[in-house]
Amino acid sequence: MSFSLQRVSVRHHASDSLALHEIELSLAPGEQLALIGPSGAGKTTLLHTLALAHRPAAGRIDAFGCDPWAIGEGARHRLRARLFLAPQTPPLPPRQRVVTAVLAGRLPRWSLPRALASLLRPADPAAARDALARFNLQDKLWSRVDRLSGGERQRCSLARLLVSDAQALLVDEPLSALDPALAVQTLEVLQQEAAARGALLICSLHQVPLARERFGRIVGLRDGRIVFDARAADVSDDMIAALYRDARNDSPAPDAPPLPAAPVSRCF
Amino acid sequence: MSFSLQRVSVRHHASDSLALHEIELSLAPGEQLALIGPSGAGKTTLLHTLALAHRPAAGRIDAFGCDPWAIGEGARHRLRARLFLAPQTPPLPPRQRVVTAVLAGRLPRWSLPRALASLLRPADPAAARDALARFNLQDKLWSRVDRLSGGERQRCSLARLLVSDAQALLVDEPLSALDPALAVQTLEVLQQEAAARGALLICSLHQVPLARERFGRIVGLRDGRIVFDARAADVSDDMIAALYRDARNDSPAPDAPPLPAAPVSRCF
Amino acid sequence: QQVLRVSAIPDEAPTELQRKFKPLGSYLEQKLGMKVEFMPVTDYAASVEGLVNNKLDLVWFGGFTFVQAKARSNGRVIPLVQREEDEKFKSVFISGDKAITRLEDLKGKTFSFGSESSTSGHLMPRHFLLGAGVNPDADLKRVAFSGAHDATVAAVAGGKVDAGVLNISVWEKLQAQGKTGSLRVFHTTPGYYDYNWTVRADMDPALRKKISDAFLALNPADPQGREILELQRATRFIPTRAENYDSIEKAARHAGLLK
Amino acid sequence: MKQAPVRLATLLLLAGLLLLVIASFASLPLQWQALLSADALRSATEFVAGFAPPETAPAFLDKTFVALLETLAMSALGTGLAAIAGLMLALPASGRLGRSLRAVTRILLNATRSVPELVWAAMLLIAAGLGPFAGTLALAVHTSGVLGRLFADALENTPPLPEASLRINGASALAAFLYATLPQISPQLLSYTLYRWENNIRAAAVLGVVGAGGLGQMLKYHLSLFQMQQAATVIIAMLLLVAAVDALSFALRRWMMH
Amino acid sequence: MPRAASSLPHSDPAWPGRIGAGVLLLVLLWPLLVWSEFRPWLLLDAQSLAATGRFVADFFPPAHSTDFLLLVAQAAWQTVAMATAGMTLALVGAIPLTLIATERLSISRLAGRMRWPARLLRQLVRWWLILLRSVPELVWALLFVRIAGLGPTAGVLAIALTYCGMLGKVYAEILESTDAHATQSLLRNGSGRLAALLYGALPEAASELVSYTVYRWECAIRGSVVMGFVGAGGLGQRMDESMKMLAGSEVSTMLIVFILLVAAADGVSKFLRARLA
Ligand SMILES: Nc1ncnc2c1ncn2[C@@H]1O[C@H](COP(=O)(O)OP(=O)(O)OP(=O)(O)O)[C@@H](O)[C@H]1O
Ligand SMILES: Nc1ncnc2c1ncn2[C@@H]1O[C@H](COP(=O)(O)OP(=O)(O)OP(=O)(O)O)[C@@H](O)[C@H]1O
Ligand SMILES: [Mg+2]
Ligand SMILES: [Mg+2]
Repeated sequence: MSFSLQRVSVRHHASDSLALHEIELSLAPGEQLALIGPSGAGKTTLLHTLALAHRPAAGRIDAFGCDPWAIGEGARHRLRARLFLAPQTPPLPPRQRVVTAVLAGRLPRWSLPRALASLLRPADPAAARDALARFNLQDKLWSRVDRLSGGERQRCSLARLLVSDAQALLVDEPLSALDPALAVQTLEVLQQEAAARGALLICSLHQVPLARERFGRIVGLRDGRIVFDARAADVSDDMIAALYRDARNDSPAPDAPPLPAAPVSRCF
Repeated sequence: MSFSLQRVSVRHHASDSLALHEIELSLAPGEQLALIGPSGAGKTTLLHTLALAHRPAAGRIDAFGCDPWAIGEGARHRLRARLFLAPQTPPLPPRQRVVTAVLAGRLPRWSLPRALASLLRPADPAAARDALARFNLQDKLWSRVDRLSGGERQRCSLARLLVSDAQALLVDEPLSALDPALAVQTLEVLQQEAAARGALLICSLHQVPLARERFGRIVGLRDGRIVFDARAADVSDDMIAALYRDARNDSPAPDAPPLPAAPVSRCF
Repeated sequence: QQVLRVSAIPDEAPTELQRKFKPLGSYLEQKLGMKVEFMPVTDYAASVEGLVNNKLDLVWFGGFTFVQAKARSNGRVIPLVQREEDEKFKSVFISGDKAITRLEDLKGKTFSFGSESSTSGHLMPRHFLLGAGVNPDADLKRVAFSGAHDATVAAVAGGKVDAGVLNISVWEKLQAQGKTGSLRVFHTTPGYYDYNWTVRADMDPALRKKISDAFLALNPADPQGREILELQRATRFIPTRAENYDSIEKAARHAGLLK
Repeated sequence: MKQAPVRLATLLLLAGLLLLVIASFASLPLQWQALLSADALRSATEFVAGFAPPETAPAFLDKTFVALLETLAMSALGTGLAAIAGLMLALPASGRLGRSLRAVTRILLNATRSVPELVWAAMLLIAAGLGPFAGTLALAVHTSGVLGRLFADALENTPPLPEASLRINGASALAAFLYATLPQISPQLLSYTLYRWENNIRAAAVLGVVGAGGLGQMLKYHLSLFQMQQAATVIIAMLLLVAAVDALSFALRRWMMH
Repeated sequence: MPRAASSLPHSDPAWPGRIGAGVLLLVLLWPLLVWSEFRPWLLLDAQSLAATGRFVADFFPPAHSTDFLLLVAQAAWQTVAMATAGMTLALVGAIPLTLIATERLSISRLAGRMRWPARLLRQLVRWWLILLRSVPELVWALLFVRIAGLGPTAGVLAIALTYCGMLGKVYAEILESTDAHATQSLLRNGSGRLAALLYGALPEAASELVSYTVYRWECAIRGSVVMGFVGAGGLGQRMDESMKMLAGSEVSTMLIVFILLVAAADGVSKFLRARLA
């Protein structure tokens, strides 16, 4: 069970420039990896590509031993059930109850009648409660999602991840709305869960210290290109500074020359 | 021009418990203040209360020398134009263009025909562009807001603040989707702008180090109560630890007694 | 130039009415020396309202609609002329069901009148049904209003209803065209006064006289007159008076259609 | 600084629509001056005054009440059936089950609602016989087409993020719809359904023609006979029914949204 | 920190309500079925199937004599013109009423309840809208015949008034169904009601509004039966006649015209929705 991208480029629907340029990435099963980079670098796009939500404009993806864009729609969709993407903005429809929103993580393995019945009467509220409890949110089990605070919403959407049984967890900025203490706790839960399942975990993060401290491997993304992909121990402060510095050509530093494509330092 | 809350309590519509308990807060003109606290503490609720979006269940607000809930609806609404609230989730309607979304900050001072005309042809794209440029986002002037990355959306909603001419800037977690370098830059822009206008600036933040470093005054909120309200220099690591520790009664520590209301340490 | 606004109750399809009116219209234009404009409607009540409120000048009314117009204008309408046939007008009850031979047999059946405002398609049949001891509102299984005489035939022939009623002149026309299929008449009502051409009482008497003279002068002997009379299914036009319709008014009050 | 260009095609279409409006007004012999005359006011007040006082004889009220129940039953059942059918048709029509199915269902929906209720009534009359059942079915068929289209458009206009994220995680199309999009648009679906129900209550012509009785037939009957006071009672009954549905719609939406 | 198996959560607080609502629905459904004489098996009866078959067979081929087509073309234009004129007037009336009736745009509701004069005004507008749309078109038609005489004026006005009531209500509900966040944020920062609507709710609601408006225009075309009542002609009147006469081939020609008009309207709606973004 492994995942790799070979020279994958991705273009957004309505855009004429590439959002990702010839990405090379190979992921071992059970690996835990942090994705960092400035705003607009393409972190979200990369995670979506891994979740098979964007069809690459070029390049090849190898997911669990097959090329998902060469097989049929049905087979690809079954493949998606083995992946879980937690988007950057919590994808919670207003007015839904927390319990339903969390249990939606079970949909890929539920039959339709089961899914329907669970809408009327939640099928497994205990599971939803347990998942929420790991984020200290069990009190909100029966609340409506639009009555949660920002951080509560974010944790609710992560609880959905816990009830799924995906083998690759792609989490987009899971900590953005959380306070520092909760951020550490939450990341711990995600990593424990991934380890317990033996699942691949990719988190995009803005908290660089946290990423360096808690992840074994760090991928730095900038302008749609991988700037570095290294063991955390090998990531230097300079690399981080270069990743974020002067991110846009017209930032305060005047007459900065166009940024040369930074060499990709691959460590394994 | 000052702002104060006297024993203000706030209850959410659909909730039966108080989200804010007897808040005492007084704000001098031109002051810059960071609001910190665990998720669900009531930061958003407090900022909304200051923006006159919640009517307090008890207590008294004094905004610019009058009680906004004692005056007429029209007068209160004129008062709101002097306040600017940037919500936690960017309030951008899908399908709108960035230029329109930013210029919406001008609405309080535009006449209706002006607003209408600007919808057809943006009235002052240069101003929108300048505001975006301060956040390095000028390239996206004519894009659609739903085609922005998470951090770009957040900056777009802050650019709206720059084109407004409010005298009190209430900003709810402005940095949550930004990378570390951009977060510092963005905060700088907000503080410069507030200083240039002589406006009050209140930011709720999860980045505690940033808050301690860049703000003169820090208010810690927890469970709807002000835990401390102190000069940044007087905020100790212990106070921070206490603010975030053990945030929910049913966190791992078993049989924790209900949290006593922490004493409010007021420093000025 | 003055315009004479003319309309007719929609007891037949408005296109048919328009076709029938065309030669009559040009004849009137020629006789009156003014423009004549025909406005077909699909609602009986609209034609009554039009005349009463000075939006129409000359309308072809049924007996019952005339009575309604008279009531609604407090008697300020005048019937000018009618066809000779309208003195002894009749309705026919038709059915395709062999078991129905008398009015009494209709009890428990479904039945279609023409329009609610029609004399020969509703008022008089209801009057005679009541006379035969059949109360349409209570004794029939279900009552529909087809809206027009030819529509009633279509409804009965199409099997929508067990039986229906319509005026004899339309029935005869359809029979002549072979459109009645296996339907048959099982009851014919006694004669009563029906259709007329009506104007408002405040119309210039000279114009009123000119109009009625024009109708009365129609002669089956000359080609133009023959064409018009044939289309109107009339042998000739004769003068009429409001009193002729008193019996209809009485029947309407009796049947509860006029208060 | 480049302005985003306004598309020529859009301008052309808008100009075309404007032209249609102008041509419509120009080609119709509309007589506005009649509306402004003093006579118009007098005539209108006279007409309205004719409705007062509404008939209140107990026997007539009983009759009206029975007709009201009949109308209520036909319209509620017809709308209910249509809402179910409409939702099922809206799923393929909003492109959730592929492009080709979208096109096919759209055509089907167009055809169903292009045929007016009256024509459906006449057809179903032959199949189901004179009576409320034919009326109910006629309402149901036509309304399915209408609701199917309105629902499909509402589905297409909903923010896609929640459903997309479930789909990306491997949920089936229908399940993702039920869990993510339905809760977002349910107030809108409810509002369309209840609003069509109001419409069907007033669908007087249809139900009268098929002999289905109800308020529609009564209204036509009494208006034709210029029995304005009776008609007034019937109109008030309709008004009450519509207001009740409106209030229900308001209450349900409020309950859903807050 | 995996939690030990938690005690079972207290049961779903909404469940009793849902059961109750379900039972209530079933109880209400029964009399509805009885009153409407709901007997679907009648449809499968061989005799009615045959009769329906004959009727439908009558639709083919559609009538296509030149005279008739000319007549239909003329009637179709009349219908489109009246529908367009009626809709335009209805829009002129409905838009201001919508703005008053939309609760989402209330400034006083931003925090807590609306003030009573605002509530009263809103309630009055809602009642007025109900009145406009629940008075049957036939009654409006008769009223306007008295005022404006026979012809299109009365028909156009009847459409305009009824549709004003419908558009006002539905527009308000569409606006209220949009995500409140954007609008409220603008209102909270002190913008006026209308401006907040234009900048906050419109981008999201515009497609829905366009879609509904075009649909109503279609309805106006189909609903032109009422035009016939007042002598305004149009397809509705022709359809009514042909229907009464069971002239299937004529009906099918007109149905084809309807379908084409509706498809054209659909195309316009789709195009506008794609571009309004
Ligand atoms: N739907 C879209 N259509 C067109 N361009 C898009 C779309 N979504 C994102 N982009 C663009 O693609 C680039 C990468 O976006 P992406 O969302 O992947 O960034 P990100 O690294 O996740 O940034 P952030 O940290 O701000 O979330 C950005 O320049 C963005 O403007
Ligand atoms: N609309 C609402 N209805 C009912 N309760 C609410 C509503 N919004 C928030 N709450 C509750 O009020 C409390 C305070 O919420 P608030 O949004 O102010 O927290 P916060 O400090 O901003 O948290 P975060 O950092 O997660 O954004 C929370 O317990 C939350 O669940
Ligand atoms: Mg992102
Ligand atoms: Mg918050």
